[in-house]
Amino acid sequence: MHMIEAVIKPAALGSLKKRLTELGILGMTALECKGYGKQRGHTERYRGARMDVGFVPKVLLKIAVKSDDLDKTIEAITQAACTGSVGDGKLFVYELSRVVRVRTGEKDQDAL
Amino acid sequence: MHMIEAVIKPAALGSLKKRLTELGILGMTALECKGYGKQRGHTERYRGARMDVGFVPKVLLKIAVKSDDLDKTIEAITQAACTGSVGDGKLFVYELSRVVRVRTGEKDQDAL
Amino acid sequence: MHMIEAVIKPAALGSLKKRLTELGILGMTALECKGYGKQRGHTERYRGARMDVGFVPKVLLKIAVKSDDLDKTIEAITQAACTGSVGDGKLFVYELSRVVRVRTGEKDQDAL
Amino acid sequence: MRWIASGVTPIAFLVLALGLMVMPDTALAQEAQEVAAEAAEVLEAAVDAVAGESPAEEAASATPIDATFIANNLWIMIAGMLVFIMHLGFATLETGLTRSKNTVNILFKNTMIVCIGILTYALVGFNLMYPGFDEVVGIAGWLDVDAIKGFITADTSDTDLFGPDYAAYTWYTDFFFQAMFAATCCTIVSGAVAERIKLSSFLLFATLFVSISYPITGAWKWGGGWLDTLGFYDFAGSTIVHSVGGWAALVMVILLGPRLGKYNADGSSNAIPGHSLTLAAIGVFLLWFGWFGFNGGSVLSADPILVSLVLVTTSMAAAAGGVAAGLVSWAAAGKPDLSMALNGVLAGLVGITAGADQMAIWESVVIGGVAGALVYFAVIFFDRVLKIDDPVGATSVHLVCGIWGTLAVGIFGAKAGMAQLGYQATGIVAMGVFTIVFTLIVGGAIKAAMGLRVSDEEQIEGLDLGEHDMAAYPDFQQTTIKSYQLREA
Amino acid sequence: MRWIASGVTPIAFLVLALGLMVMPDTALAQEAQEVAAEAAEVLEAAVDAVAGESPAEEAASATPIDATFIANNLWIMIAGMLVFIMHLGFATLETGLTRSKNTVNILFKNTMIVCIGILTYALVGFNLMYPGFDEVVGIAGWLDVDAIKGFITADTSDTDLFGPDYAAYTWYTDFFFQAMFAATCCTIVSGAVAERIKLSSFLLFATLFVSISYPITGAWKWGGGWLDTLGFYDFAGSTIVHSVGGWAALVMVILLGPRLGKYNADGSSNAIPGHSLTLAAIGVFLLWFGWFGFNGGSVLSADPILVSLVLVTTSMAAAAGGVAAGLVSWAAAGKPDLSMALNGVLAGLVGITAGADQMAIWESVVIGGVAGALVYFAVIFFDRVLKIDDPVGATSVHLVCGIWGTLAVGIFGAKAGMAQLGYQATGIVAMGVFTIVFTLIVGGAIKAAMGLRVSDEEQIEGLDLGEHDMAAYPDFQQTTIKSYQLREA
Amino acid sequence: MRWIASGVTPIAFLVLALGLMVMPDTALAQEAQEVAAEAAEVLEAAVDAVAGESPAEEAASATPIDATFIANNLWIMIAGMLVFIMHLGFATLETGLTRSKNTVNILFKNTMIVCIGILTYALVGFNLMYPGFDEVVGIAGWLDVDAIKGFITADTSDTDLFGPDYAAYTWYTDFFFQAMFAATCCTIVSGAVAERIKLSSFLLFATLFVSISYPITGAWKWGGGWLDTLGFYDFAGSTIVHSVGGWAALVMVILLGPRLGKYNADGSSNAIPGHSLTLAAIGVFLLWFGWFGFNGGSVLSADPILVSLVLVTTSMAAAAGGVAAGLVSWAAAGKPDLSMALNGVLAGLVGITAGADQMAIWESVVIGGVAGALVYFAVIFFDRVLKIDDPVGATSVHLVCGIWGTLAVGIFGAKAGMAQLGYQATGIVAMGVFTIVFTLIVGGAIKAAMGLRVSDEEQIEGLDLGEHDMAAYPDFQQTTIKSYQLREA
Ligand SMILES: Nc1ncnc2c1ncn2[C@@H]1O[C@H](COP(=O)(O)OP(=O)(O)O)[C@@H](O)[C@H]1O
Ligand SMILES: Nc1ncnc2c1ncn2[C@@H]1O[C@H](COP(=O)(O)OP(=O)(O)O)[C@@H](O)[C@H]1O
Ligand SMILES: Nc1ncnc2c1ncn2[C@@H]1O[C@H](COP(=O)(O)OP(=O)(O)O)[C@@H](O)[C@H]1O
Repeated sequence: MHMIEAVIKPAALGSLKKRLTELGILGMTALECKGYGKQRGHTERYRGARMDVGFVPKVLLKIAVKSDDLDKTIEAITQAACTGSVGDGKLFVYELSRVVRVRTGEKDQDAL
Repeated sequence: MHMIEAVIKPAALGSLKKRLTELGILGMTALECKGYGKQRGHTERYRGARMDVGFVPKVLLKIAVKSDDLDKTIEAITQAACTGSVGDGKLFVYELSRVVRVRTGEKDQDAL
Repeated sequence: MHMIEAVIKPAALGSLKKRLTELGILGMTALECKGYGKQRGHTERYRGARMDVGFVPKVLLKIAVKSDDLDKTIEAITQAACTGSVGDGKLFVYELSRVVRVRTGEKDQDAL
Repeated sequence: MRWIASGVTPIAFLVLALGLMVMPDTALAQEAQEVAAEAAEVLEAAVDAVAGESPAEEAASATPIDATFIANNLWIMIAGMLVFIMHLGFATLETGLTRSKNTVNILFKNTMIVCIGILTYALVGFNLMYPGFDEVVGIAGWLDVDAIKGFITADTSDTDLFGPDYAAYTWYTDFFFQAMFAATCCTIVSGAVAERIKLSSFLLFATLFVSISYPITGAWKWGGGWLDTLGFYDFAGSTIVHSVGGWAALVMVILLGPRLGKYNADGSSNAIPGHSLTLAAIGVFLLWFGWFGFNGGSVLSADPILVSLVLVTTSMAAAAGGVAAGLVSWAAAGKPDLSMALNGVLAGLVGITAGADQMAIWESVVIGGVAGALVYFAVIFFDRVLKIDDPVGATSVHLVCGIWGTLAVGIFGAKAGMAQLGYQATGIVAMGVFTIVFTLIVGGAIKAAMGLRVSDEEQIEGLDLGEHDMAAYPDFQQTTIKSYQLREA
Repeated sequence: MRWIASGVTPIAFLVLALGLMVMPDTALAQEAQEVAAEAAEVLEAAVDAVAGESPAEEAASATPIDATFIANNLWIMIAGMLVFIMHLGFATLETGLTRSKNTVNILFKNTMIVCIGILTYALVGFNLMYPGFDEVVGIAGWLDVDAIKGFITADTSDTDLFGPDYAAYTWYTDFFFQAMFAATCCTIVSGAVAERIKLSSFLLFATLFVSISYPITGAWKWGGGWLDTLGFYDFAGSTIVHSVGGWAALVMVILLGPRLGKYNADGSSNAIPGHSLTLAAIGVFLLWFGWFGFNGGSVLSADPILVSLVLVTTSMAAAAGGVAAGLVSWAAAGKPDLSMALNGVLAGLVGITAGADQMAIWESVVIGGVAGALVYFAVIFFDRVLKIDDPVGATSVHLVCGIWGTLAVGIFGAKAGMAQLGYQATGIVAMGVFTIVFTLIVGGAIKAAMGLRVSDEEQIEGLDLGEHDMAAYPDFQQTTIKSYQLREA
Repeated sequence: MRWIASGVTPIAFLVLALGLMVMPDTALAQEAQEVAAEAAEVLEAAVDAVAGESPAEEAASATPIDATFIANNLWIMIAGMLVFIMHLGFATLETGLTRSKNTVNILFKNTMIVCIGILTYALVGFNLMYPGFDEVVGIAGWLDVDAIKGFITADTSDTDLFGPDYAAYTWYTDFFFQAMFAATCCTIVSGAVAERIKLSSFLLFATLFVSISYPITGAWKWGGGWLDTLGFYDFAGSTIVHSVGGWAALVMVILLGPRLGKYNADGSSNAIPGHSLTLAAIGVFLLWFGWFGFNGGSVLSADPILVSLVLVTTSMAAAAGGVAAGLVSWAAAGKPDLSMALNGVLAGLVGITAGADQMAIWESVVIGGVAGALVYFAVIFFDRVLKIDDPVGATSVHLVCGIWGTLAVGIFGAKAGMAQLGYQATGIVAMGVFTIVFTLIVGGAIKAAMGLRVSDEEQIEGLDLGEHDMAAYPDFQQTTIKSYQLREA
């Protein structure tokens, strides 16, 4: 089992969710986050002062998948989230040693 | 050392925290998140329109534990967070290669 | 490749970001979180009642680095975030099995 | 005690009232048509009389009596507008002192209370409350079926209603000012029962309360009833509006029970902070502002001495209440509590309301200061000792300080004396008993018939989703990670 | 129809007006100096006359006519202040019903509209709208170049302007009240085009609209023009202000297109919830409050009967509108919709505006109730059937209910009758056509010349960053995780 | 210069004042009882005279003088209410322009300032400021110990205080209006020192400032003092209220130092955005609204010509200020800055305040426009050049534009001339020097005795937790991830 952490543009969330549903991936957890990278943050102004804000609003998606589904999920995310402009985001994948579904106590593969 | 990531219902946080304290687990990090899974999001209305909101507010808890404490911590969380209704959440566990306490520079087991 | 998750005091973010930039680490993702540990939460009052709030506002930083950069990054974070007072935070490190840059499809080391 | 008798037929009244409002039968409709035609003529005449003449001519023919009447009437109209803005004050105060997941519900309740309050007051309340005026409009008595539609279909050709022979203001102005007052009383209940009451049950109770209970107790004094005859004095309603609203709030809270999570198994109480102290503060400032009309308008003319005295005593009491509550909380808890200081301002305002025209400046300071201190202890007493879960402190502010203010008329000012104190106590008790009984019967009936509380799941999720399927602040991340634990002081 | 002819020269007018405002040539400056010197003398005299005497002396010499004039003038001034506060109401309503990423933009627009509205009304609008008054100030005709600076440099020594010979109030009071009105009309457009219009394009349109189009249609009735002669009746502006603003809003929305993400490929519509229903509710309460001045002040004197009647009919209609919209949404969708109830209150207010002084109490309830129900279906009809993306429902509230209210004058009240209904329809159509044509020409020209919409990227990021580089709420975490999907009812 | 002498005994005064307020000794209490008894009788008589007669009788016996007096008094009372609402405007403006972690603290400060301001003005300020009136109430001189409790225990049987012989309004109305004014002056300081001042130190300073310094400088002009004799003119307080408040703010900011993180090691400045521009905008609209009373009420009667002129000049200046600041920021920085436009509106209002009754319409536009442009550069100058950390721009708005407005009386309008310009400059300097010295002494003493700044840790955590243990918005996730870096323009 692997966890995919995808940092994406907020506007991509809708289409991404649709694509994953089509793929049969029916669970995910989303967090508000702010990213810093090649994409420059915006400029803000306040009472005559101009200032740079480094961080850009992003969405962090956590999607746990069976290892078999990993490749196709990654591909789906990459496609759905890609606009081709800087700041599209990154995927980070790591291995999970255990998964438990709280409600039923199901474990690992069964819990996904 | 393992990191437990638990996605739970917000209302379960209080009792969960109490249970973990009893168990001697005295550190954790909590994040607001929104989950998507078997539990359907709610319906909202606005100026005569009805719409579905897919995501449900959840809390994401991160709890780093010594590997020895892993089993009993998982059990404690599973019990404290379980209401038996859909949307109770999931636990994801992965291995940590290092832990550092910033204040003291203590490492790994000592840092937990 | 490793992912460093650092829970730090919000006030440390500015200097930390500066230090990492100097080090050539040009990407990171930041999340608002609340921590619970040795540092006691504050007391709040409301209409004559006094109550304890267990959680303290923190920032959770996720920084993916090449394994070669791991040590110096950890050191830099530890130094920049340390004030010596309780609640300075912790670093958690885990291995990443894959990294993908959405925009270009670049993989792993190239994506960092 | 013929008044109390009427308490047994509230449902009948309501059905009638709603019936009249929603579906007038043909007979009524026809009658209304006739009345309207008459009204149209009168209005036309009035319009001609005023607009038809050139302003110069009109001015030239003006007599002194007109100017005074215009000025008096103008002030009461403006006072009515100020009382109207109190509803915004209550709405923001109650919204601010409750959680963001119940905001839509509270705003809906408070918007509806104003609307329903005005409509039912036109249908029922106004004629019920001022039976003396029925004679003027030629209607036999207030229990007469006609009475309940007196205002809405009255013979507007009776010019007595619009000139100095009626009062220092017109009949319409009278209604405007009084209707805004009436709705206020209901809003007090709204805050106390917030965050767990079923919307439909609340609206039903509020409609019955504002159209029956409030006008009946009000008529005892302001309608020239037995308490007025007795010598009971309540200038602008410390008891008639505030403690009456407070009693209803108290009974409803008891019928309803506390919010989920408010009291622990061991009986200790948890604080449940409201979501915006900024909104709460805006509410208090607006209420203070509106109170200038509430008290100042209760002079019932623009009399320069009395109105300006009332504005000064009102302000002094509010200021003293705010400072007193702020200092008491600072002394008692080590740090000054904004929510208490805000309640203190309201406490001072409620306290001075009964005798705002009777007090010397320094007396208004004392009355307000005592009210401010009182509210601090009342909040804690209700919350921790009596286990009354009142999210906005309505009982402490309106009930406790309303009683204090009413009694203060017997202790301070021009009317001070043991006899007066007795009249005041009589009024407080009589209105309290009636309101308690009414609320127990009506509230209890509603509880039995349709339930008062939303489900626990709905409470957890919030009434905004449960009752309305709406979110008040969809663009802001709400915090669910909170775990307040009360540390007993 | 000489009025319509003027529609072709709007740009010329504006350039002239702006020119006058920004850079007065030396001749004008000199003339202004002279006028100012004269004005100074007059003022000095006035100051002496009033402040120079001891209050006692002054009072002693007061004649009855003065007191009436003072009271009338006082009311119209206060009414102007109340209309001013409507701008805060509009600002909070529109801000609340749109997303937090566009808040700075909306606040900036609404602040500027008030400022620009007042300035241009002084330069152009006031004299354009009340040509009849030009004679009073000795200026030949309203198309005369002098006219457009009539108010700002008028001969203030003409004491006729300040006494009962002019009106029941002074010339300054007249301007104050009318200028606040004028800006209102523009604000209606502001809400409908929110969240995607370019700031500069909007401000240009708003300036032209308030300084040319609104005064011309307004003059047809309130300036004593042909619709007034015909018998068209619009007491406080259901058509002259509201439906005119609504038509402009409708045309601009069509020229502008919907917000990104509002309509799906299959034509279905997505709801885009506003960021604070609390702000929206505050806005509606403030608008109701301000409407007391909008309607009450339109009596143009403090006449006790008429003003108090108007306050009552206004309140009854607002209350009925709120209850009706609340109940209809409850019945139609299963749960009561706060945003609809709030719109219902406004609908009732807009509906009663044309005939607030003509209706019996029960008629105002009917008019308001119908308006409240109407607005519910209008919002859905515009949104889903016509695919008009109007974030705040300005077209439903102001256009639809403005038309309803204007027609209601021919159906209910003192003027009811087929002939009157015809006059009303004529007025609605005439003003509608003029406003549509004006907006099409001017809006179309602006679209061609400088574009109306911001870029899609800017829409996604929000106009606050795009147009202003500012964030309205930097301390609060915004939610970007939302994925509303419309479920067709 | 006997006034200045009094500056050396502020502490004595305060102790006395607080002593009187908190614990009246028995002698005083007894005296008060007697006075109260008398007052009661008078009031009773007054009540009888008014309420006892039927309204008809009363109206019939009314003489012309009464109606004028009623109308005048009514306007000044309403103006006082409008000035009251300015405090809500200041509270929301200052709250909006500061961070959410300091919101409770700011709201507490601003609530207390109103309360304390009114109470101390009754005890000390009113009698200190209007020594001329002492004779009316039969008190020897303003330094007399009796004077400081003059208002609160005055002989209310002196009917001269309540009729036209006193003024165009009653003594109570006078106090009501003036007390609301006085508290305004303090609020100006509150905004400038926000986010780092110790609550107790601030409240002590504010109490001393409003009860001693403000009345003394105010008395020089409005109390009929030497500046009045000289010919200095300040209609509604550009200097007496605004620049005086601005000077105190400036000195306190210097004594206090900047907020943590405001200035970098290299001297460059960081912007620290406020948490809600919506609140800031609400504040500005409310302040504009309140200013109608601030300036309009300063006519001290309801004189139709003067009051309506003042309302127009006030609105024109505000509008011009808003447009000017908006355009200047647009031109200077490429995008229009809402926070600047809002400051521009206030700048225009402050600017016109000194001569609102002296200007022709176009002059008010010029004065307001200049003020609006001025405030843009002043904010930048104070922030970046002088390194004065003033979170809300109080010094730029109130000090700079207050001076500009005061000088403008010598440049424009009925009084323009070199001599007048000299009087204006004299007044500005005299009041400035007194206020600076007073603030240095009192502020310095407080700094030495109890400290002015909260600890750095408290500043980081926020004053809400540090001073109050409360959070203003517990349901909303605050953002701590921000790293603004100033990019010098
Ligand atoms: N090393 C990293 N560790 C964690 N998150 C990163 C890292 N690099 C980039 N990110 C995240 O990915 C987002 C996109 O990266 P960015 O460099 O801006 O765009 P792109 O990948 O298209 O060049 C960033 O906003 C940040 O949230
Ligand atoms: N594959 C997944 N990856 C990440 N998070 C998941 C995944 N599946 C479920 N979750 C999280 O767990 C929560 C509960 O899951 P859900 O399916 O709704 O309930 P249950 O587990 O009780 O059937 C979801 O709201 C989501 O946050
Ligand atoms: N076991 C843990 N798992 C996850 N997060 C932890 C754990 N222990 C501590 N933390 C995080 O680290 C933060 C700092 O820890 P704390 O014990 O308060 O201070 P310190 O490390 O300086 O003693 C906490 O607020 C929490 O967010």
